[in-house]
Formats: sequence, C-alpha cells, structure tokens
Amino acid sequence: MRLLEYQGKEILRRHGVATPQGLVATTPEQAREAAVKLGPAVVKVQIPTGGRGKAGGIKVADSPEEAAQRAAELLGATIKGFEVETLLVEEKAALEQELYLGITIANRHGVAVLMFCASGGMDIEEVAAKTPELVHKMEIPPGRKLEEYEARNLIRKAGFTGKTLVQIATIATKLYQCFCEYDLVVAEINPLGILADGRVVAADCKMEVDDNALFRHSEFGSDGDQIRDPLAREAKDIGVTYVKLDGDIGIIASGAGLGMNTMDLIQEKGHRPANFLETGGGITRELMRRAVQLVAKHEQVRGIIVNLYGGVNPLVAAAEGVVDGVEALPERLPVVVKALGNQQEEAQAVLKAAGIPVVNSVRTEDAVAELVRQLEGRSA
Amino acid sequence: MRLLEYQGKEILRRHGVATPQGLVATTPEQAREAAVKLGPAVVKVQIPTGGRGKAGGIKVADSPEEAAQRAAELLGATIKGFEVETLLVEEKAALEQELYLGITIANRHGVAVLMFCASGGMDIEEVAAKTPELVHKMEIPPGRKLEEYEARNLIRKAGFTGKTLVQIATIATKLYQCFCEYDLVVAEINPLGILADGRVVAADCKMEVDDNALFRHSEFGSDGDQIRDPLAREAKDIGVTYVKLDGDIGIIASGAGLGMNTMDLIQEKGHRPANFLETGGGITRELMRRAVQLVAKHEQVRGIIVNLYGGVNPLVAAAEGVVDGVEALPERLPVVVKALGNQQEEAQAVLKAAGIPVVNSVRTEDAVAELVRQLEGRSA
Amino acid sequence: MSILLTKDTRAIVQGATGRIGQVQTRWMLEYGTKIVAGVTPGQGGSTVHGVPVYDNVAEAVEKEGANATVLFVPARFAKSAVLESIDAGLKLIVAVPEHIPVHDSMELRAAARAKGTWLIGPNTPGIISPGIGKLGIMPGNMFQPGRIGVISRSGTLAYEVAGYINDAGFGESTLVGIGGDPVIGPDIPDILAEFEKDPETDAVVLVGEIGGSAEEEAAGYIAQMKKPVVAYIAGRTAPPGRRMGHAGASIRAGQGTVADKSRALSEAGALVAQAIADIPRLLESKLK
Amino acid sequence: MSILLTKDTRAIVQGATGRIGQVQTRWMLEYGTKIVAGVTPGQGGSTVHGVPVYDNVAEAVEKEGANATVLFVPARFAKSAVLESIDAGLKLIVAVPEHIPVHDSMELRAAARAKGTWLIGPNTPGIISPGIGKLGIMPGNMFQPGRIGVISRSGTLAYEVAGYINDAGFGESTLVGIGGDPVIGPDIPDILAEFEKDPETDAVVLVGEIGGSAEEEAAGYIAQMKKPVVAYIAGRTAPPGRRMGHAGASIRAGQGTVADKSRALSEAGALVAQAIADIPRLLESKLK
Repeated sequence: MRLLEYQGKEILRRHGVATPQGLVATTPEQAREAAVKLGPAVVKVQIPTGGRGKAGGIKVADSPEEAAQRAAELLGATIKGFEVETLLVEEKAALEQELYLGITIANRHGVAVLMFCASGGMDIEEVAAKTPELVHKMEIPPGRKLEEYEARNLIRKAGFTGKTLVQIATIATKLYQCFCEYDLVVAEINPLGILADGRVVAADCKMEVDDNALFRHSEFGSDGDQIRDPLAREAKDIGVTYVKLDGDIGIIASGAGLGMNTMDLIQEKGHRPANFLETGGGITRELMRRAVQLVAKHEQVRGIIVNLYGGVNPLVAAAEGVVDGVEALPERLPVVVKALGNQQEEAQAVLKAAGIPVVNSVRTEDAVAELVRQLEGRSA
Repeated sequence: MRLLEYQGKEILRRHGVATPQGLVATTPEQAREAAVKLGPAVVKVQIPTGGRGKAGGIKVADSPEEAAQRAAELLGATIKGFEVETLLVEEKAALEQELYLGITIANRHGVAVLMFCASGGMDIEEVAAKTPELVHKMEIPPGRKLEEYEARNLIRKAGFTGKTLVQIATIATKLYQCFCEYDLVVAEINPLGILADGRVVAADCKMEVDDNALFRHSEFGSDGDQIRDPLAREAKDIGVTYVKLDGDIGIIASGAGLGMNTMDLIQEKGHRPANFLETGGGITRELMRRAVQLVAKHEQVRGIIVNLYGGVNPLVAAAEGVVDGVEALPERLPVVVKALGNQQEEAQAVLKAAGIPVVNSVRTEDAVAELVRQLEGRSA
Repeated sequence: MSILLTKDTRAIVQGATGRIGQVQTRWMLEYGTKIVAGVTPGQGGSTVHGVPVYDNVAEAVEKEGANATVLFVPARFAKSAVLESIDAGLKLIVAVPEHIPVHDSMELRAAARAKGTWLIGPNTPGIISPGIGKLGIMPGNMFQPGRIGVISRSGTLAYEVAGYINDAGFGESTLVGIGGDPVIGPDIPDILAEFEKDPETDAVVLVGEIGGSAEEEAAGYIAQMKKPVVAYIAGRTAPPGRRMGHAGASIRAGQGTVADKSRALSEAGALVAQAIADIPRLLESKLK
Repeated sequence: MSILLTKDTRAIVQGATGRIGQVQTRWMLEYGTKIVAGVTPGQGGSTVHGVPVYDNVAEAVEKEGANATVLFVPARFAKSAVLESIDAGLKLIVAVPEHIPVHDSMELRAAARAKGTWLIGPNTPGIISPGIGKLGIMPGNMFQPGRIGVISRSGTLAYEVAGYINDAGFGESTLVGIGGDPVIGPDIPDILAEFEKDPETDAVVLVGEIGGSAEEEAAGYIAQMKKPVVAYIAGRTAPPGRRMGHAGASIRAGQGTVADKSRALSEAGALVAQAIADIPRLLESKLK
C-alpha cells in the first residue's frame, strides 16, 4: 500500500524528521486558507504514485487566491489514472541542494538496503543505471536498528562532513526506524533538501507499506481503499490478483507461474488474454464463484480458461464454485476447465454434471486448444 | 526507581497482561466508591518497597464501609518507613494457584534472566536458596525479544501444559517487553495467579526502573520524589550517594571503594562513621560546598574527613567548594582533607590558606589519625 | 535417494490442529510421509489422525526424534513458529503460508542461515520426494519416482512440469518449490549443489519466472555443474511493470525479462526450453 | 611492557571537543599518551590541543591508524559511541562515563565480546601503563613504572593502593580499572590472564569491593596462576542491604561480604590483605 506524501511526512515528523510546513486541503477554500498561513506555496496532488510533477500535479501559488485557483483546477482532475481528492499545500522551500535518501529491500539477499546520492530529485533507478558510482549503498541486516555512525560512514563517501553529515545520518536512522516500524518495502525521501540556513528537510516522501503486514497497522486502513478501478477493487475484495489486459480470453489460474504460462500459450495460439487472475493458495467455493464472475465482466471476454491444481483446499469446492459462477453469468460463455490434484475425479465429475467441458490432461496447451476450438466453432 | 504496584499493573495491562480489577484511592471516600464498584475488596498500601503484607499494609474489606474504614486507618500511617499516601483497592480474586514469574539482571554475565517457579507468593530468593530445583531460569541475551516458544520451553519444565502453559508464556514475553521498554532492572509478578476459570492474572507487580535510564522515561518523574528522608532527598538533589549511619565521623569520599575503605579505617581507630557519602566522578565547587553542609547536618557528627582524588574535574574547584562549605557551617567542626591527583599543590594551597588541615599523604589512615588527634585534643 | 526430504526425515506439522493443517496432515500421511508429531501451542496432549500433538517443537524433538517441519499456521504466527523450529535444531523447515510480511521473512532467512537450517519458502507448495514423502500441499498423484531434480519458484506450474517429465518416462528424484515470495530462504545454487551431489539425480529442471534476478545469479553455479540443467521461464507475454500474482513477479525497469534470464542461463550452459512441452526433448538430448 | 595499553597503542578520544573531553585530552597528552585523533560527530575538521577531530571513528582509523579509544561522551550517547568503535575494529575501548543505563551496558558487553574487543568499564577511571600512557581520568602523578599489575573494581581506591605500592618501591606495569557498574565489559580472569603472560609483570594486586560475585568467580582462575596475587576487599564495615555508592556495591541476602570474598580468594591461593597497608608486605613476602 502506497502512502500519500502527506501521510509519509506526518510519520517522518513524528519521528523527528523536519519537513517543509504544509497543510492538507480537500477544497479550494482550504487551499486558500493554507496559503494565507504559509505564504508563497506549492500545491501538490496527493495520489499513490510517482511522476505527478511531469503529469501536471504540482503547481506554484504565490498568493492565497492563486492557491485556491490551482486547487480548483486540480481537485477532481484525473492524474496518472487517479482522481485527485486531496492536496498538500506546502511552503515554498528554497532548497540549496537536493539529495536522495532511500531504503528498499534487496530481495535476493533478504536485507534492507540504505541508498544515498548527492544528486536528488531524479529517478534513482536511472541515476543508478547511468552513474552507479554516485549511488552509495549499504545493506542493513534484519533484526536490529541502524546506528547513526553507520549512516555517517555511508554518507561521508559522498563528501559530506560536519553538521550536514550528522543531520543526514540522523534522518537516515529515523527513516530506517519508520521502515521497520511500519513494515515498509520502500521508504524514500527524494529530494532531501538542504536549506540556505543549513537545515536538512524532507521535501518529498514516498512510503510503501507491505500489504501482507497491514494487519499490524490498522491506522492505514485497507489498501483496497486506494484502488479506483472497480474490477481491481473487487479482485482485492475477493482476495485474488487481477491484472486487466486487452485480449479476449479470460484466465483463472491457481498460481502466478501457471497463469503466466497460460497467457504464453494463449498468445501462441493467436489469441490474447483479457486478464491475468491468480487465485493464491486457499481456493474456496465462494472465491471461485466470484472469480468467474469478475473475469466475465471484462467487455471483450469471449471465453474463459480455468486452470487449477488442488493444493491447500479440497478441489471439489473449487469445482462447485466454478459451476456456481458459470451458472450465474448473464449469458453463457465458453468455459474450459483443467483441474488436477487431490480429489481430481470428484471435481471433474461435478463440472461434467454441470455441462462444463473438462480437460483431463496435465498440459495447459490442451485446455487452450479446447477453448480455441469452442470459440472457433461458435464464431463459425 | 521502584514503581508502585498500581503503576506496574497499569503498564502490564497496556501490554495485554490481565490483572484483578482495581482502583486507586487517596481518600477513604474514594476507597468506599471503589468497593461499591468492585464488591468484596482488598485494600493495599502503595509504597515503594516489599513486605507490606506482613507490616499490616494489606487489608480485606467485605463492604464499602469497611473499605472506607480500612483506608482511613492506612492513609497517613507509616509503613516500612513510608507515609502512606495512596491505596490500591482491588477486587478479591480467588487464586486457585499462586506462581512466581520474574526477570532480573545477572550482572556478572550481563544478561537478563527469566525466572519461573510454580510456588508463588513467597520470597523468591528464599525459595531459590532452599529448593533451587524449583526455580527454573533462562538467560535472555540482550538486543532481541523473548519469543513465546522460549518461555514455553522454560515453563513446561515446571509441569505446565496446554492453555495454562500458553497463557503463562505469553505473559512472560510481555513482561520481558516491559523489562526492555521501561529499562527495568527488576520485573516481578509474584504471585501470578490462576483463577478458577483457568485465566492467569498478575495479582501483584514489582517493577524497578534503572535510575540511569530515567531520562528516557519522563513519565515516571524523578526518583527523588519517592525519597522521604530529607537528608537522602538533599543528597539526591546534589547528585551524591548518602547513607546515614549512627557514628560520629562524617565522610566525604570521591569514590565508593575509597569511601568504604575510609569507613573501615575509622572503625579500626575506635570511632564510627556518621555517614557514607560518595561524590561520583564529576566533582564541582558547588557540589562540594553542599556535600560538606549535608554531612554536617547529622546531629551526632563531631568531625569530617574529606578524601578526594582529582579525576574528571580540576581538583582546585573541589578544594574551593570544601572551603565554602566549612566557612558556611553554623559552628566550626574539625575537618581534615586529603586531596591528591591533578593540581594537588594548588588545591592544598587553597585549603591551607583557609586554615583547613591537609594531609599530604596517599594513606587514608594518616588522614583518619589526624582527625582523631584533633577530636581528642578538642574533647580533652 | 533424494535431497533434503529423505527416508530419514521425521517431520512435524506446525499448526496440525487447524482446519488446513488437519487435511494436509492426512494427505501427507496417506502419501507415506513420516509425520511423527503435530505442534500447536495450547493443544498439547491431543492427536490429529493418530499423530500426537505437542505444545512445543522442542518436546516433539525430544519425544519423537523429529528433524523436519512443515508449517500450516496463519501468516502472522509464522515467524515465531519458524524461529521455534530453527532454535529446536530442525534442519529442514517448509514454510507453506503465503502473505507472510516481508520483514518477517528477512529475519527468518537470516536466522535460518545463521544456524545452517534449510528454510524452504515462505509461500511454497513444499518439497516432495516421490515414493518417499511430501512436506507441503502438492497433490501426490502429480509426481512419479525418478531421477530428475526439479527446482521451481512457481508452485502449481511445477506440477505441470512434473506431468510432462512423467509423460516422457523420467519421474522426479525430488521437487523443491523454493517459494514465490520476494524474500525466501533458499538460493537456487544451494539446491543445485544438493542435486549435483545426489547420486540418484541425473539432471535438473529449473522452473523460473519473470522478475528478480534469482535465475541470473544461479547461472554462475550452473556453469560449473557436471549434471545437465534444463530451464524454463514463465511470463514471456507478461506486460512490463504489472505485478503478476500475489507474490510480486514483475518486470521492472526492463530487468528480469524472460529474454534476460534465458540468455544468462544459456550462456552458463543450461538448455533453455521455449515452452514446457520442450522440456522432455531437451532432457532426452542429454540423457538418452 | 604492559598489558592492553602498550607502546603500540594509538588512541582516539570520543567526545574530545566537550568540556571534560578537552581537559582530559590535554592531561593524557601531557602524560605522553599517543592520542592520534578526537572524534565528535559534527565537529570534523576542528582540532583539540593540536589533535585532529573527525566526524567518525572509521575515518580516524583510516587516516591516523587508531587502534584504541577512550570515551568522554554523555552517558546517553555512550552506547552508540562504543558500538561505533567496536564496529570500526578498535581493540581497546575505555568507557569512562558513569550513569550509563544498564540495558545499554548489557548490549555493549555482548557486542564487544562477539567481536573480541576489550571493553573496559563503563564507569571506570580507565587504564594506565605508567611511563607509557593513560586512557582515562586517573591522575598521572599517582603512579610509577614497575612490575606489579593492578586490577580494581573501585576507581579512586586503586590510586591509593598504587601509592602504597610505590612507597614500597615496586611501581605498576599496568593498572586496570575494570569499572564499578553492575554490568561491565571485562571479567577479572580475562585481565589476570593478560598479566599472567606479561613478561614484565611479577605479581598482581586485585582490589575488590563488597557486592556481586566477581571476586569469587575470579578465584577459579587464580588457583591455576603461576604469578602471586594479592587481594584486598573494601567494605568490611559496610552495613548489609544499603547501597554504598552510585554504582551499587551492596551486600545482598548475606552474600558478597568481605568474608565470603576473602575466603574464596584465600582458598584459591591469593594472599588476602586485611588492610591496604598490608599489601606491600604481602608482595614482599612473594617477591623478595
């Protein structure tokens, strides 16, 4: 779950990291009032994604009236696919220098990585690709805090000393505290700014909370709240992963690899997937029923392939769910099921009894071929 | 700083450890109101020391009127040297079994030790001395949490299984959380009680916070607040350790070992120390002035020995402080100073100029001998 | 023979008394797996399908000589359960649960490595040595004893691969689902090394996915192996930047594509299958 | 020769720019100690009595070849400062500050032992090798070069003992104040072992205090030493149950008395002095 900039900055301030002064606004009037308090300001849309500056989501407002006007323009607009509901009105801080400070997870090594770069405000992945020597990194083993001296040892490699070094290092340790305390998978301050008086402030903030750890952080609500697309929101609610694509064949697969393989085989047969849907491990009757209906909602879908292996739960329940889902469709679509594993005979019997074609083969290509045959028969 | 029972229990409840229901009372009327809410109750004095039950500090009250009456008797009474200002009125919980659960520090090994004993309600040091096999212990290395399985592995040695085992283990991990979070040096639940319905509750609670860590725990105030004796309270305020004794010679020493050695040598000469006062490392002029005046307040003091080694701070400042203190005494007492180390010549000159005898020897026995000579000359 | 899960494996089931734990315990027993105990704190003294349940792993080790575990506990309790088994000295831990917080997985990976414990998963179907036993959720009927080792990041896709291997007459020595999460216990080279020294494994099939760099990093070890390795990477047609599946397979900033991984593996001497259907042919080219 | 603090010791002062740090740096320099750098985060680039100050210990190690440190930082920053020096690979850390929280000391002791670092203190006057240098607050004029090793739990009392040793014509090889806090870095046997193997130490004087069991536990090692050990325990007349001094010397539940400690040390073969004045005579009985 990606936090909004103002949420991240609130967390930073609670941990003692300075940020520019700012106020949240959800109406032009609030933006005007904020600018009265703050003076010359920047109006920033609060959306859970990056690149909003280039997309026109950050505006300068030198007067309260201008702030209200910019807010009126931005509120309700759609930027990078998100309808703007919230703005952060922030004092215009003159940054003498922009730095990058971030923490992410090095998956292969299973450790957090602290990254610092004296050039901030840019996409760090690009900087790292072009000039890797400018991005200073250190691994932080799990289960302990980051000590300030460790951060200093990293940051001094970029040529900082004295009070600036100490300030940045302190912010780094606090950012790591946030990283651990809130189960973050990404914590970035980009840019981290140095003001004319030497103070170091977090001018922006990106924090992404591990969805699997949201149970420990009820203050953030469900990450489903952020999802605007109704199909994606429903998928979240069902508990499956749904990626909308632009083809004509719906896919339901019990596993990401199996689902991707099904996509690959569909394309090989000259068709294109309408979606990727991955059920996760614990398939229930209800989950399957809703998954079938979700996939069928895509306007281009002409047929559905259900590719299941029994695992955590009995496969019969999954088969019953498919039957429920198919029978509740407003109009009958071609559906082909491949369902193997524990209880495969019983599951296949349930499907056959409902008139749903079952491919009793380990080869997904056979299921794809069967669906294509049906589609072509139908269109012929 | 020893927390009061009700403070410790508040902390336990915040961490999810069940306690009997209770209310704090500072007047008989509050005690009555508490008993109305709680039913048959126990009225317990809240003083920062153990053994209050035997000293008459715990009374049963079967009715609200009785609670008010017991409270009236206890409030203002002096129990184990403390004037009773606060009571905890608690529901009378029928414990089916009383256990002991505690955490302390094994100084020599520098680790915390979790202790569990199926016989609670008694002095654990006595139980450990008589039947060590009944006290189950495990060391917890610093820097990490106690996992529930570790606590279970310890507690099952005492023969507990199933839900009782799990409950006790959970409480142990939470007690250790408190131990770390609040910089405790002792955390004890004695007794930990099993109720008739199987629930496990903390029937008493002893927590002692490391005085050196109070800066991290402003919620507890200063431990000076607990000190009733005016001399001890003043010592705390000055920043020295003062132990009142019943002899006639006052001692000021810059170091605990030096102070104890001075005591030993005084007794050898047939006198007895009126106090032990240890200055700690950072002696200032002001500290020495107040230390001299503090020691002189003891009604039996007939002479003072000041035994200093220069260390952290310049010795001259200490000498000036001694002069200030001696000159401000209501009546002149024999004072002998031994002051060695950095700047010893300058310091000795300051003292001699003020007419204070200086022993320029490394031997504390010489200083003791000189003071004894002066006292005997005076009394003769 | 087989790797990791062998005839000497005496396993416990952590969370055996739960709904899923009970079903899976039965299926593992039915497959012939030596399940010697269940562990659920607070349920000590009960039984699941005749298997005694203990409050603590240490007790199951003492009384039943357990040396491995498979977990069916809720994700939020998984960290504590795995730490318990590491501490109790178990040498093989199969962490089936998905949705374990990644900060927990980081700690578990570090703790397991510090103690020299095999941590398979999290988010793994588990490990199966056909004919010997299985620790995990894979359906036993999808596998046959044989001499091909299988390593898979993907769960169910590995079953499909096993089907092709079986149809071609090979069968599997052991199939290890290393786990689909971003942070998991095993590194692929560690498992390749086990297969390399297993006298009853003739070749290894590696089933990868887009995203990350695990396959690329494995290439270094594959280059020095004597036994043939056949690799297949799923996700050829996955759109870049979209997260494919709960565990986060995605192509990021142009890295981790099927092409990248295939190139690295080919250069290391692995035979890269363009489709699963090609795997049997590639195995035959080396083994027959 | 000397132990721990030798001619090869190149020390830094953590907190050199503070009020106490500046004074003590001057006194240590005046005594002839090789102080090669100060470290105060944020003060890098300044100097203290001609000594360069760095922001980080690691930088002082790189640029000045430092291998030891003495701390004069406020107690609340001591933990971080000591961890920094352990991590930077310094092999001798003298933690002078008193009032360090005991939970911090527990972590520091564990971290130092894990890395094989000598942590002297906390709450120590430090260590002095007369004629070579001193790291700590002891007044240099109280000591003379010689061949008696001194180990002391008590700070200033050790100076007094040194005075008696000097007056008897011996002098000290090295004096180590191990620290008066309940939890400290060194165990007495570790330091006894250093003196035992030091060719320029003939005998060891151990200055103990009531409370705890450090002296009793040291007895086991003393029993196997070749060099004579003379011990003195302060606190003969201290009343039981009262805390004598900031660091917590106290007799608890009848344990840790002078009699207990003296008995254990005597049985181990140490000569126990009833008064400090007896120490020279006991040394002479073994050495002359």
